[in-house]
Amino acid sequence: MRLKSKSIMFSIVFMFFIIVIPWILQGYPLLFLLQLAINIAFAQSWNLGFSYAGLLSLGHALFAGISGYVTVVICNMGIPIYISILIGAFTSMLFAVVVSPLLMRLRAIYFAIGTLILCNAFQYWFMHWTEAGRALGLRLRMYPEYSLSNCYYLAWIVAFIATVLPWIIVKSKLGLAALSVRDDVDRSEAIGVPTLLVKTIIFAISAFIAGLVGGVRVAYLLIIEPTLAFSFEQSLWATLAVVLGGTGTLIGPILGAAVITSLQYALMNIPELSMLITGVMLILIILFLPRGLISIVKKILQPLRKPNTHARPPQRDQGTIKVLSNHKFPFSDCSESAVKDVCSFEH
Amino acid sequence: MSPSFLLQLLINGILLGGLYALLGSGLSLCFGVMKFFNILHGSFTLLSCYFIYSIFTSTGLDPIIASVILIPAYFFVGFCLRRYLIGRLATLDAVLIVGFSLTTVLRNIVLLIWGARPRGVYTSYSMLAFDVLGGVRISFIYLLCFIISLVGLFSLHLVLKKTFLGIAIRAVAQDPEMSSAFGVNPSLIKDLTFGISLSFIALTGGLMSTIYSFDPTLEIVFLTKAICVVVLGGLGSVLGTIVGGVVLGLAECFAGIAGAQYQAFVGTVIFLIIVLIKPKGFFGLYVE
Amino acid sequence: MSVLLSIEKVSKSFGGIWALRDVTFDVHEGDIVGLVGPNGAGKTTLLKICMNLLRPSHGFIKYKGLKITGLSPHKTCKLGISMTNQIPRPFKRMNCFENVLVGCLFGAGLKRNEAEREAETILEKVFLSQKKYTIAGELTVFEQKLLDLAIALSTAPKFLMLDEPLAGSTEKEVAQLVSIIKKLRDEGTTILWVEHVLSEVIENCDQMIVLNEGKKILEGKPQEIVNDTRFIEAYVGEENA
Amino acid sequence: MRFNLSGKAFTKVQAVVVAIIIISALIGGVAYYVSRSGPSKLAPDYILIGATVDLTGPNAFVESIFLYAWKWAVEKVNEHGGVYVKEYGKKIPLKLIYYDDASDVSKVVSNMETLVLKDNVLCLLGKTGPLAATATVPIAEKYRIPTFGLAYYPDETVMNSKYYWSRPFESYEQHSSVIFRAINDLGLTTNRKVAILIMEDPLTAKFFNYYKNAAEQYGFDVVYIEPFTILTSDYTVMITSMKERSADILVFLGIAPDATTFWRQCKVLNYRPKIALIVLGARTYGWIESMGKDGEYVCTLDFWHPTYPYKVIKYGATCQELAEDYEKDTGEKWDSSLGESADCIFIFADAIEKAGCLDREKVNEAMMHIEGEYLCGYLKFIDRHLPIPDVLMQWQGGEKRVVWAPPDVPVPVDASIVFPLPPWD
Repeated sequence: MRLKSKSIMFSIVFMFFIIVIPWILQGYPLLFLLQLAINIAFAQSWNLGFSYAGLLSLGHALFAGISGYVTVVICNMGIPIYISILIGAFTSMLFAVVVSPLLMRLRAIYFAIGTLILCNAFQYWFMHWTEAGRALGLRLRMYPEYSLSNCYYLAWIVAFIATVLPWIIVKSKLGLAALSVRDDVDRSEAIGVPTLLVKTIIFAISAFIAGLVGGVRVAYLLIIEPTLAFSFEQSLWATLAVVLGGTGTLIGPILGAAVITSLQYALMNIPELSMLITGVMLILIILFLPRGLISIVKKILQPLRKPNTHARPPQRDQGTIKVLSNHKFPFSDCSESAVKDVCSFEH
Repeated sequence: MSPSFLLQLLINGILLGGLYALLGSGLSLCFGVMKFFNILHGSFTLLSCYFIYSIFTSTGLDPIIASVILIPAYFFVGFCLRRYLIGRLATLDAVLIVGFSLTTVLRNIVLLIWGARPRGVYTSYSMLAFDVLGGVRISFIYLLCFIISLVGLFSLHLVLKKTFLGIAIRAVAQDPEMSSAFGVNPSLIKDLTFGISLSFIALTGGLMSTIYSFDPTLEIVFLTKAICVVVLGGLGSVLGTIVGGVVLGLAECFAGIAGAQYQAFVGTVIFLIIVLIKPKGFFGLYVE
Repeated sequence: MSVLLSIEKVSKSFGGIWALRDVTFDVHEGDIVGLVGPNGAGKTTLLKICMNLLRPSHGFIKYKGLKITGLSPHKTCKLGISMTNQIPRPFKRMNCFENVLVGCLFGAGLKRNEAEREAETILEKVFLSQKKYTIAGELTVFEQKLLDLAIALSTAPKFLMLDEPLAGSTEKEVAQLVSIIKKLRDEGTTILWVEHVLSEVIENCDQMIVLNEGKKILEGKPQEIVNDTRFIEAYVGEENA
Repeated sequence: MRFNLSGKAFTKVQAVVVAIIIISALIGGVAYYVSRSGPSKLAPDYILIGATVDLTGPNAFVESIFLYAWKWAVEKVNEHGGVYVKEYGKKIPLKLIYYDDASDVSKVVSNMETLVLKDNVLCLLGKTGPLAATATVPIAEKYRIPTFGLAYYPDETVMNSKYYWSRPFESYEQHSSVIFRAINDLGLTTNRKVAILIMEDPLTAKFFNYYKNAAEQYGFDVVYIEPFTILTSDYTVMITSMKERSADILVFLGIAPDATTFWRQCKVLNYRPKIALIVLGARTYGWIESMGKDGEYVCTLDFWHPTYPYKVIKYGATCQELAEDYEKDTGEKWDSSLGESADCIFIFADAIEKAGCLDREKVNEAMMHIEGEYLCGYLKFIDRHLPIPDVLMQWQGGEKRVVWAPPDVPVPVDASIVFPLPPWD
């Protein structure tokens, strides 16, 4: 109980700082924090799908992209940006619901490839769609509320929603069902969970958050174009942030996004080597910290926490990555889970 | 539209398809045996092109011979990579992330060593062409690549069907846990399979370097083409890979009739349809 | 007693190989029906077909007189049908309580607080109350087996299918499981018990069915069957029951 | 939020190592920021020029050449003490700050904002590609910062931006006629059939019109015109159609991998146009490297050559020197975008000197009145555009040679045009 109240206090202090910062600092720090908020929100969105329903999507940028286009079109009609972003996000959500019946037939890595290709197909389509500006994309009108601090607030509101929404869901009946689907689809189907529905709902909410991110991003960049909107790398950076931070937790994606964003900004001054160093560091972190950065936080917080067995169940996910160097079976297969996922492939 | 024109398209499509099949074979093997989506496929193919380029420009060695020399080196790299890095990761997302990070690292290494300028390998025979019946012309290099691809794929097929290693590989593909009960070490077999997969990449890179001029951005093209071939043909089947490659090659050639701008896209369209309608492709896994 | 579930000429082929051929039998309400047979006899396949996890090539299943073949598994479950797995399949990254809670909420359709109470009762029933907050993946194999049973029970089944619950258990564990099964029967649950270890089945079931190579070869009271030559033939070299 | 404490997959040492890596990265970033912020008001040590460059993405090749030329030009200016600024009464050296963006629009924008907000640069050097232009214009406008774009993008909003100078050197509208003028100068009346192939790109439609209009204006007949996608693998349909219509003049606009595949298939299918202009694809020495003798006699559209007689006298920069330095430093052959890239810096330097102060608005104003000799020619802004001489180059003997230049331009034409092309082999 004590830790819970502590983290709530911590969150309030954190939010206070976020609100106050634009009054004290201007310019560059805001830019960094804005980028951070966008990355956090996108990572949370991906985390919701992956950690809570086992949906390894590699085309997550698709939803941000669709929402981005819709936001631009709606906003250019003279509708306020905030409403446009919401409409955009709802469109993404609707789109996710529409494609779900097709995508949900695919499992694990097939789902990943399916989403990836869907995203690619959209990129190609928008590249050749004259009304969508082809490869040049669309430009957002200079809306009256446009300013760095407004974009900053908008991004943090979205980051806040992206963090709180999964939190609410996980506590709910839906969240429980989603977790069971993640662990074993067939079994949860056999004990009465409408798995297709659950997956679709989680996917749709995840798409909604991604849509909000897409809307905010376009509100700040003022331009949307196919390579940005449907970029494979964007999707992968979200994956990266989540895995780096620790899957299945709410703090993990925040940590991961913070590290990735700081890395990006810290290495800006050695442009020739920045990506190389980033890549090497990511590999090292994943090898030596297989459960993500969250495990460091846990280690640090360990002395603070008193053992209490009567409280609510502990955080349910241990992080998923394990290094199998001291695995108990000498002949063991290292990607068992992957094999099972593929073998249980549905027609 | 004359018959010879159609025949020309057909021949071009099939020859191109052979190359695509070789490109897809490494990925297919990886997927069939390890259930591992090798995101590094494109990067390694590109790297192979660059190695061949360097060997060719410094020693003048024929690119195809050079690629044969590169095969053992690639096999060793693949074996070590699987054994000491990828094999140590337990989950799909970790493998994916490490793969992605490695792709980034490799791309930057290529940029540091060779720079971003488009490169190409020019040999005495790279522009040869000859007439066959009815005004249809065949490019020597495409034909050569096609033959080498077929030889490569056929030997892979033989290895999988006839040798002990092949049987072990198929056993692991089917059921890693069971195969370990029969004295097969699945981890070792997977390391070897990844090595073989990379050997095919080395060969593909060698052939590609004689046909295309390449720059560091081509990795993603190689990867998407390979994914297309593999999913078209079914993951983890040699015959399927050949069919997938030829279908893709033919589709690209014949799409030109409808309009040149559809050519690069037709693969994706077929791919999407296949994924959505028959997710296992034309052919299933080795196990079936 | 009325017929609860009837299997009508069910056949299933996998790529040309027949796992089941024209299997027909009825399960009466309140009975424990033992389904035995050597490896590869098609027992598990039959259970999966009853659960609608697999679709039969021919034939269908009737439950309470209604044809249920073709329903989705989660709807089948809501009718009161449930099964355990040969290799325990709990939700490995959730704790025991949550494992059971899912079924109570969705399978049994209870309200949140009712479900929580029910989940605790079920855990108690399978002797797992002590492990309420343990992550399922960290349990021992036997505990996982118990949890798997608990998950099956969480959906408030009227018809429960047990897939080799005793396989690989020590005597003490067998006794524990059998006591649970007896308790369930006393509560009025109909049970279809697939088993490889014959002694316990013969002792406890009311009706027994023998499958071999996908075909039903015998049906009747356990004592009659044990003495049948065909039964012994089917088991020669397999088991010394 | 509760924390699970069963983490045992890593040792303390590993945790400490990773923590140190991350913390040092964070501290490094912050320290750099602190050390850089707050430029003093009195006589700065440097005049800062910001650039966002693609060093690891799809445009890395072109933009790394830009970067080299910019650095070279900055060095040239600094060798002469820098730019004289009247306001401070002394010469101040230039300093180039650049970040990598991998051609990702969101990175382009964040780099530019960083350059403006954190580094407080005086002016910006833009990007290649039309897309980047549309992304950069809002920033140039928002911060009122003179931005020298290297993207050719004939779009209203881009061209009319007050602060964004969209690739002032080149105009494909003007250059598209070069090949036709060169052929007309040969005094031939036959060979009027033109085939045009252009890659799918935001500007495809515009290029179509330019080439078509240019061809018609100079009395040619367009018999075949077709767009194609980047990385098309088979051109049989197109080549066969061109052969059927016996097109004499081929205009192909595509990137290097496409151009090599295309040209190879032309040979395989035995199609030999009388003359071929391959824009973009045949620009670099990679063309000859991958095509060998079969790449000979292909024409390219370039706007700078080391033999150009132009120089920037004030800073002692000549074309020859730039090309030689580039070849010496990188081990690569010279590239035609060196000239115009270096000119960007010289033009900025002159604009700053003209403005006499380090005020963005005034520098931008002074840009308008730039006039003088630069590496690309004698340049003067006409309608926000710097016309440079049109020339036609052709690969001959493994080198790119100027084979045609308009009569009023003092560019040495060092070889005569090969027309028609000799047959294959």
